Amino acid sequence: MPDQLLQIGRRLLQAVPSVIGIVIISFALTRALPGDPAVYFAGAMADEESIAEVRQALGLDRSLVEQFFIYVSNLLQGDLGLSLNTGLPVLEELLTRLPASLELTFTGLGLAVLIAVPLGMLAATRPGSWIDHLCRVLVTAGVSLPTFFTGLFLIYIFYFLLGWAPSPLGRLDILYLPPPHVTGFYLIDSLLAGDSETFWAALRQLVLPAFTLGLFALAPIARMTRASMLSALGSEYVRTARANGLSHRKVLFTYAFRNAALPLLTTLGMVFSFLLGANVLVEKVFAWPGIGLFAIEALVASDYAAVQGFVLSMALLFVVVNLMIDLLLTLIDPRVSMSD
Amino acid sequence: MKRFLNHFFYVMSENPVTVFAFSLFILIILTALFGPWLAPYDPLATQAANALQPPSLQHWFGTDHLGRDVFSRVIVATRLDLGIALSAVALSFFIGSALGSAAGFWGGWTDRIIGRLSDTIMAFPLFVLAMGIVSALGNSVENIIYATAIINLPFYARVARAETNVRRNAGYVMAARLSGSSDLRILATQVFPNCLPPMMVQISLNMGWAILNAAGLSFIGLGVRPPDAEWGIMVAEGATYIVSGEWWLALFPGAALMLAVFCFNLIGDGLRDLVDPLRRT
Amino acid sequence: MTQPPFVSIEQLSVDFRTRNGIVRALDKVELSIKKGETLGIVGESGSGKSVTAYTLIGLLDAAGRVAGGSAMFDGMTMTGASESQLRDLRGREISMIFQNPRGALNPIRPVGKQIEDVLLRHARASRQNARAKAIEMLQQVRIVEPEKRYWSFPFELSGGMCQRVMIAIALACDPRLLIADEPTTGLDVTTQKATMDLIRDLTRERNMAVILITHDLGMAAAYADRIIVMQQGQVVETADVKTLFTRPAHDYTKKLIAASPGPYSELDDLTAVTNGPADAKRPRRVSAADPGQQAAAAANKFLLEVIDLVKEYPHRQKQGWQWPWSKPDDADSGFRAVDGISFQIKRGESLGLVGESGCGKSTTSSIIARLLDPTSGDIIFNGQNLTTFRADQFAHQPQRSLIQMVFQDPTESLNPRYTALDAIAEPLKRLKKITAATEIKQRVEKMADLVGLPQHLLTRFPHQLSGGQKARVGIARAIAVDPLLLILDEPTSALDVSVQAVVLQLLDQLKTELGMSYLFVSHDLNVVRLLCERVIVMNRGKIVEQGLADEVLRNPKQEYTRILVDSIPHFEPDNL
Amino acid sequence: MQRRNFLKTAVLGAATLPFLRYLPAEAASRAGTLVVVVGNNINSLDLHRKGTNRPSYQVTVNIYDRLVRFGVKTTADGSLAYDSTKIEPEVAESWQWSADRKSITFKLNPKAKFWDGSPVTAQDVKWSFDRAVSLGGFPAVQMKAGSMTKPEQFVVIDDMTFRIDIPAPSKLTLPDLAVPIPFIINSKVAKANASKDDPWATEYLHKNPAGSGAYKIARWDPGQQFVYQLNEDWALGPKPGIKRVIVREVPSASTRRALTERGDADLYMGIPAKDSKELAAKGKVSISGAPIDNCLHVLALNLKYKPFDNMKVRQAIAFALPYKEIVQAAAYGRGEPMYGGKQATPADITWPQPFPYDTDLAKAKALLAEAGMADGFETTLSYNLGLAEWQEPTALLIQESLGKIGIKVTLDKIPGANWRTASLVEKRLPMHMENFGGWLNYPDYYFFWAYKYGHLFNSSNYKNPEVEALVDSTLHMETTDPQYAENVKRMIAIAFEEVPRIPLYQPYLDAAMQKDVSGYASWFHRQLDVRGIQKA
Repeated sequence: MPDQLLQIGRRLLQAVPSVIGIVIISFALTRALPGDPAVYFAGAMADEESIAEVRQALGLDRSLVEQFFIYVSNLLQGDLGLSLNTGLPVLEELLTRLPASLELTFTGLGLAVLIAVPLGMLAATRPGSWIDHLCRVLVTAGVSLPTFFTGLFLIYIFYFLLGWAPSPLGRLDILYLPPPHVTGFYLIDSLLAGDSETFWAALRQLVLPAFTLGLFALAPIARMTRASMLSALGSEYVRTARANGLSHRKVLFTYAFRNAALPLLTTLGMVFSFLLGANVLVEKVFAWPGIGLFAIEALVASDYAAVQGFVLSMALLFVVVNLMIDLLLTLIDPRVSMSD
Repeated sequence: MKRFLNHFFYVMSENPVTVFAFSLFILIILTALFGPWLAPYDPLATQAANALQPPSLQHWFGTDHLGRDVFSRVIVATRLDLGIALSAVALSFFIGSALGSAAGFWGGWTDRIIGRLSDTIMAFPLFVLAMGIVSALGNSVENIIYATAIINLPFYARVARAETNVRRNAGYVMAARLSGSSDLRILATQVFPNCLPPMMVQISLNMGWAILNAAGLSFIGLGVRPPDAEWGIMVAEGATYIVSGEWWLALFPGAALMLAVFCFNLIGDGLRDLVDPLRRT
Repeated sequence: MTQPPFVSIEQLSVDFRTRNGIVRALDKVELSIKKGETLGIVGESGSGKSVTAYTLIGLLDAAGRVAGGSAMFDGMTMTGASESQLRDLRGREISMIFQNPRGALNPIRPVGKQIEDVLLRHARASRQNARAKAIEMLQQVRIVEPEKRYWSFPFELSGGMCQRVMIAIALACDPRLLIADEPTTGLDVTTQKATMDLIRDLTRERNMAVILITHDLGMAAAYADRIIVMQQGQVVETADVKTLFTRPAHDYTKKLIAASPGPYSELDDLTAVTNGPADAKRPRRVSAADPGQQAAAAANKFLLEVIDLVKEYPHRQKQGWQWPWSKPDDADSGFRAVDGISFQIKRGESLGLVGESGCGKSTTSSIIARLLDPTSGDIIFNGQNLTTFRADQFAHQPQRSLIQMVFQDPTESLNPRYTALDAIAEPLKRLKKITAATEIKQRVEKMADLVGLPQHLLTRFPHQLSGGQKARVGIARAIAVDPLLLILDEPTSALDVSVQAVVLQLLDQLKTELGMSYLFVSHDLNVVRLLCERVIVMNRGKIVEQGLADEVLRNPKQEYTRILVDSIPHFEPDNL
Repeated sequence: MQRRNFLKTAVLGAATLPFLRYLPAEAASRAGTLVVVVGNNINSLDLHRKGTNRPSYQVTVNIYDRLVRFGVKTTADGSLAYDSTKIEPEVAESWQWSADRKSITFKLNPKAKFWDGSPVTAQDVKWSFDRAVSLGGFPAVQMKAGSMTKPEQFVVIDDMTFRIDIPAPSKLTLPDLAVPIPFIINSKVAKANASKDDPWATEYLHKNPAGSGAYKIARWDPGQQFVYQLNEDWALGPKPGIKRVIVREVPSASTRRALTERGDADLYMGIPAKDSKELAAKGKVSISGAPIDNCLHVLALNLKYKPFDNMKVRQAIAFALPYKEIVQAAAYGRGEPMYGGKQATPADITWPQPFPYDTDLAKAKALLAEAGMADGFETTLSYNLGLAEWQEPTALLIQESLGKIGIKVTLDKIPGANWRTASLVEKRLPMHMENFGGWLNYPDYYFFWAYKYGHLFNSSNYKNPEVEALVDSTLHMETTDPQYAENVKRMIAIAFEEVPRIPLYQPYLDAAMQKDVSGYASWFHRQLDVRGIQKA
């Protein structure tokens, strides 16, 4: 067990260069953004003088290197700066908005896994059959649609025409209030508060955007499930299991699927990253108050601190998710020695 | 050649979906090549009096808010979209696979640096990074291509690294060393060509992504500049007209876009089988 | 014998759907087994031995189909049985063990659990006592510390241990028939013997019938009661062991017997089809016996001199963080793959290098071929110390063409994108700097003739060639640049015996014709002896014993060598 | 922000905002609640603060009071709009100009009470005005337009009397007090929350309102929504009809339209012209809107770049623009035409009024030939991504039309962040679109900003000594002055002839609302003023 702890430590250390790279890239990227935030924020009628004042106040008159070191030292103290756009500390903004994005992403991912994994398994047990082809066509169609297009069409059909879905106004309908803040996930918080009405309301709001996202994630998950199931089913240990007369269920789940789940898990990390990206568009379509929406607005306003904070937190989130997946893998797969 | 055709037909006969995808692919290529001659109207000519006409016999796909013929625009856009996808993928393929094979082949130093670099790029959600790059560099077709290429780099690097790594100690690589080939030559002639089949799938998937990526950028206002017709920007603009009932503005370019992405996504497996020498007899 | 046989297969035909149409894999196969009998099924790859077994227990893959005939097990028709009936039978009445035991075990499930799965499935244990029974099974297959091993994963066990676990799983439910499909392929000879002995002991105890599928006639002879020989989907001969070896009826059987090298067989015997067993007392032809040549060799002293060669690998990656540019710590002397060996090869001489897997023989050959840098030591080749060049620069040295190598796996050693012609032409282009296409073609064709490769095959890709043909391409490529030293790294271990025989003869013939020296690396002493005058036995990176091949094989001085020799199964008529 | 509070704030997040955690039960019913959808996000409650964006002005409009306000009139089509000619009392009960018209004295209304019950005093007014001129940036600039630059100009006479001194008489001072900027803050509350580093309590007022207005803020979830709650004690005007207003930020325009059409939103502010036209035609919701005073959408030609320094070229372009199509395809008819004027000189001082240009390609070609550019030239037309809704179709139509007279135009879409810098500050866009509107409805005020050299909205780099002189002498002149009309006519005539800015049309500000919503008025500041709105 201490060996495993050591390996976890090693894995954590391995993330360090990535994190350094991420900090540099996010800084460089945001400084390359066009537009002079000083001009933008000095206001509609500002003159040269007031622009210069703002520039100084924002520290934009210093050299890039200087700005970078100020940025890093602030970062080390947990200070992501103030969002010029909203006037609130970026960290605070991100922390209030992150649960919204995560709730959406995880629901979308969950939905996709629930649909794609059985589809992939079905396809893998009947390779080359029409079911296999149908699955492939279906999931590929899902990933071929631009998410915003899917989202808008779903709104048009299910909200505007049919009236089945609630108004696409973010996490809760206008007349509901968010449940008391515990985790920030409305579904969980409302359950904790024992408020089933709010739970259903939040769930109803989630359905369309989560489905839009999930549709996008079907293909990679189903593809990976199919491929790894195929290789597991064709493996020698499955042949052994069959030769020993183990039941179909046992062979399929305990022997084939558990092995196939390992590469699948790694894929899920990638898919999660995809979804975080696609989230930006979906949030815009569904007025979802997550960090994606925040980022688009910040980007348009060249809001350095906000864009930086967003890019940084997204990348760190990805690193953390992958780390967790790796740790999970070590728990499931005895062979993974995290040395590489 | 005859052998290749036989092989082609065998790969096709194995998989009806691939046949469909390949026919679609050919159709797209033809449209891209001959689009300007196929379009019944000038795709850029406005006719304000004739704006927002629903599909009719004159305008199969209707007209847009400036009275331009949507059908013509959809047709003509094929070339630009294919161009974006191809050049972005080509760029990331060449650079990414070169870096990846170098990392996989030599390992050590090279591997660690390239590995960290691609890890870092991969850590950013792809669309977010593309968004940042395009807004930093400005939204032109070239920059969209660069951004798409950059975000796809790590995929090629990873695949190439893994494939090279498996092969770097293969018997035929040893044999090539014994034949007096230099490392670089071995990499280029012995190792790399054999990494191609699994990369074909990546290429075709990335072609689809490239188009989707451009469309997404258009949606948040960072896409191709007007008046050029491009599917993504047409969908993005048309999307705002869906609620007001002018569905044809988004639907037709959306369908074209979907078909193209769909086709690229499906064609990968077929391409891999086609390129793989082991599948020939 | 009026009652129906325990297992009987009658007129069994099996078809496979492939890209090129339907292929008949089994053609009217007939066989039967009595209770408690061990039946050996022998044949070369593709002969249908495994298909026969798979058909019997209903494990044919989707492309295969029974086209006619039947397989009966204890009065029950297996070929028409439903999947659920078969499933009940598998593991309980009939069980199977496979080659590559590590791959055949679920990699992420403790081995004990895998035994339990079978026990529970066939109701041989309850949830309460399953673990105890599984541990008991581990004990029966003589695994030490079975309680601890219960929780081991396959990757934590050696190949031999894994095979024991496989046996434990197979025997857990006391089946009445065990099918062992090449159970020891890939294992070292010493492990092989231990495993086979274990199988024999356990099945005898339980009075089980065994089907032993193998390509190794010696193994079948040592462990089977009766042998059937298969060729291209047909049974060509069935006989008890002694009859088969002393009076083989079918030409193919004779060919097979002849081609299997025994301790006394000679190269020429391998392809000779005689009516009796190989006459071991014929005088041995001395290779490279031309006295003139020998004299020249003596004058030039040694072609190759290896002095105190050492190769170390870092023990393990250093724990903790490493900078991308940090080098492995030199002070941390790790595992010594090659531990100070010295030997010489004379001009025109063949030296065998023998040992079990991991003994360092392949590392040694790679270093001599200058594909790998040694940690220390010298390699004096043709009067020049080759260790002065780094491995990655050696490609540009003139000596490069003088040391060539033939690789173990003919498939893996040919680039799948290169035709046979391209493969053979590559060294000519690089090392001989021949650029004219016609000249290259000419020389390649000459090489093809030399190694007996029909010229029309030159345009084919590796996957379109048979194993023997690929081996010839590999040899042609190696000798195309007229090397002085040819390193043969287990050149025949992936080949069927009959092909091996031909290839060995080819190598011998080339040596005499071209006057090369060989360094022949192999795990099989019998094979080495056929081609080499002298032999070196390696164990754990050190030379254990060296001397004249016949001498070492017949009168080993060291205990290790003796075990090695004894472990090789072969037909010993005197012991029957 | 102070670092030691940092973590605490960050963890508690928006929950620390001093608003209701829960809306009272009545919020669950739609009666008395107005749901408004807007496209932009509100980023501050304090208009004086640097970085506060335009959409946030509406907060100031509704939760703070000013000394005076503009009246409301009914336009020809029955919509309500502010009346720039009528100034009404708000916190000031009455006011008196001095004889030399260099100071105004205001009597404060005793009914004006802050939310905490304390009366609005002259000290509060002074503190607020001092703040407006001291914090710099946009507030200072806007105050300057009304000749207010220094705290010394604001004099407290007694608790209820307040005086403003101006260096020279100006017609702009009083109207400038009715714009959102000079709002009155509860100075006691603000001072209590000020610090040495932050004497004007910008950190506090950024998130905490302290006013006397008709509405308080019940809840603010940045980036999502915003809830106004009626201040029952407000007595400075007719009692507002709406108890609660929920302002919801919905970034997608088509979603906003869908919400409105389906009746989930009561009011849709700033509806795009196309939607407003179509919704009006459908008749399910009512549309209210008026042309925005003193505002023009123009095509600006930058004189710094050849050949736009040539008047003939500018005129040629003015004759080559497809005005009708632009009004039709970009403004969907919701724009007053600014082309086809009959005379070359203005008949009256109406502003804006149609320019004497119309689409006439032959004339355009002739002018271009006169300028020696018969073969045309190449140029770039830039427009703002943030305003692509009307600018993009306009740009495309212009591109096509100019192509017909040989001018090859490349389009350049510039992101909003970059737009200001490029177009207004650096003034480096050769041909671009511009949409300035003056808050104070005087033609000379428009010319001051858009035609004077170096001024912010003169993105054409237009420089004409005559215009400079005219604007300087007219800006503060009373409209009753006989010279005023003369000067303004001359300015307009010069703009007609020289056309550095070619007007395309005068835009409308439209809002869509459910049939039961009434009393909506459109304002020069283009924000929602909730106070007049009723819901049946």
